[in-house]
Amino acid sequence: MTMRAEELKPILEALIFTASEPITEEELAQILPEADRATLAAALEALRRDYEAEGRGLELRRIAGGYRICTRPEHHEYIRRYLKTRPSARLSMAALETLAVIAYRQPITLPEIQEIRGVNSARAVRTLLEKRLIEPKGRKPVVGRPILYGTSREFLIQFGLNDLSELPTIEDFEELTEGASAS
Amino acid sequence: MTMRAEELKPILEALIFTASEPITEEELAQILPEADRATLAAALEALRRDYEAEGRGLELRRIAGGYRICTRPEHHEYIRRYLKTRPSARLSMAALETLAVIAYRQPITLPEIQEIRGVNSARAVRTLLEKRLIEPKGRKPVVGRPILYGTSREFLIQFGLNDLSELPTIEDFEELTEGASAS
Amino acid sequence: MREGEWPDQGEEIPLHERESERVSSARYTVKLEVFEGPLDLLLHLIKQERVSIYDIPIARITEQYLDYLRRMEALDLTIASEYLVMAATLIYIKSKMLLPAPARAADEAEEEDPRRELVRRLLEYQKYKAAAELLWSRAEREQATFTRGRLETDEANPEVNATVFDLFRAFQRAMERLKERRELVIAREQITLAEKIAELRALFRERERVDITALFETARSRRELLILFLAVLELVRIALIRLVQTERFGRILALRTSDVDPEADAAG
Repeated sequence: MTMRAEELKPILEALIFTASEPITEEELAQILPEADRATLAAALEALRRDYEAEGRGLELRRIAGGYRICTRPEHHEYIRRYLKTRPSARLSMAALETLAVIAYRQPITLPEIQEIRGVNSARAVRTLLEKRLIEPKGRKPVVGRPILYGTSREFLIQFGLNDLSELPTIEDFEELTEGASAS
Repeated sequence: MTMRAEELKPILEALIFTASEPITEEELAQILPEADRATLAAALEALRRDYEAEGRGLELRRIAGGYRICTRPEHHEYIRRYLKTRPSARLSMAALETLAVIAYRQPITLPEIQEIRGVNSARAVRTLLEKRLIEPKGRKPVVGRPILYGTSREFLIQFGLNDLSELPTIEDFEELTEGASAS
Repeated sequence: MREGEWPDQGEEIPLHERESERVSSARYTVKLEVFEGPLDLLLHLIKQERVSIYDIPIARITEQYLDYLRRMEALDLTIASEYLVMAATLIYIKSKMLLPAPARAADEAEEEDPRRELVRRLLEYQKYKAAAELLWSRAEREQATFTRGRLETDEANPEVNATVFDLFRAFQRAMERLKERRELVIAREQITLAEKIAELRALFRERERVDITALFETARSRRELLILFLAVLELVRIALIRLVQTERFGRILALRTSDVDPEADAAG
């Protein structure tokens, strides 16, 4: 019982699409023992022709002896634009943690943030300032007069809060950890 | 200088493919100021039809208000063979019930959820929060100002919904269960 | 349910955890179906008995409900308090239905069915249970679809899409780390004077002379150096040791003054 090329083609497309690395004909043959090699080669060839058709944004490329679905070089500029416009609520874990410390302990200085996090946080603070999630709130009247940071209006919008009092507190989630008896 | 739908279509395909999450028409419009909205919509529609063609291994879906390219469910077995993954841990019935209550009654507090389910739901809520399926949506202006929960964008993504209106109404379930319980 | 509504007579519910006479659940082969709470259990019993949810034979259902709890108990399973509250509610409804309705004026005849609130809750719960099943089947389908493999552009941006809860968790994690660090510091700093003195006593029980300069060089922090210094002074004060300097600006030696450390003796 072997598979026909027409049945095989969509499966090959799905497999190549989900693979994070170029997938070779060898590998495809191993995954699909129900297909004979000649049919597999024919199905791959048919798939390649589909992707070569006019007006496609993707191509099926042979890379390092395997197959991979990629965008076409001519759309590079648009891809770059996309990468730039990603929503600013997306933060690295370091930035998220820094933002959390600022949100819950504002107004707070950089040395104080670093004291809590135990790591240098200058870059994370800069990122958050760039994303306008935090803003300077004056200076602390101590030696060196360090800048105090707090969250911005943009922060409230991004996290869907009306005001800071809506931030969850330890008490809010205490019942969630304690009341774990039956759920 | 505006773009024609035929020029736009491959660019949209490349962008939707590149985006790591469903990308909305708004986002696409922002990336492509040279296209007018009507043409953009037409191009998206044309692209969707392309993906519906016979013999494709991929589909273009509307999820969480955006577009996303996915494999088709009928090929899952082959993909699992390649990825060597098993379906990820399923949500417990307790978590699913809690999620259903939240999805239909949002925004809703933990005590209200427990009132409907008749059982402590703290752990289920915590599981759902950790899986990002629900999120805090402010506080209820009653004594203790309890946190209100609602479903998240991740919920739509993980359950393959474009928006909440795609779910049947809760009254639909009433009719469904009435027939069963009267027997 | 209000305090006054609890039944003060009738069935005794033998549901409390028994500390003695524990039965090993391994001895039982009976497998109990698991329910998502008392409402779920009740719906199951109603379905099993093929009775109408709108006209529950309360005595029969109550008996079965209690029977289930007894079996749970026999298996040594913890019975959540919600099950007990429901048991009490059922018994209350049952007792109320047994009482003859007091004679009333005609316009008051429509006495409320004691089961009404329970029926309402069951119907409400049932809808969400059905909705949960729908979500389950949707999740099943979604588990069968896959998104593209990783691209280079993903690698460049290992970012999270954060919610308020993530923010809270991040803060909690930072605070937990801070607490751990502080405990570590305290633990380290709590090598206090008393401990240092004891340490030095032990040292002088073994050795008659110690190069204090070399000893000071072993201190890992200014604090430890200070504690060490104070400890040495203390031992000098109680005349356990005396300090000698062999030459000006030379090394300082600590010499044990007697062969016996009185405190070590006292301690046995």
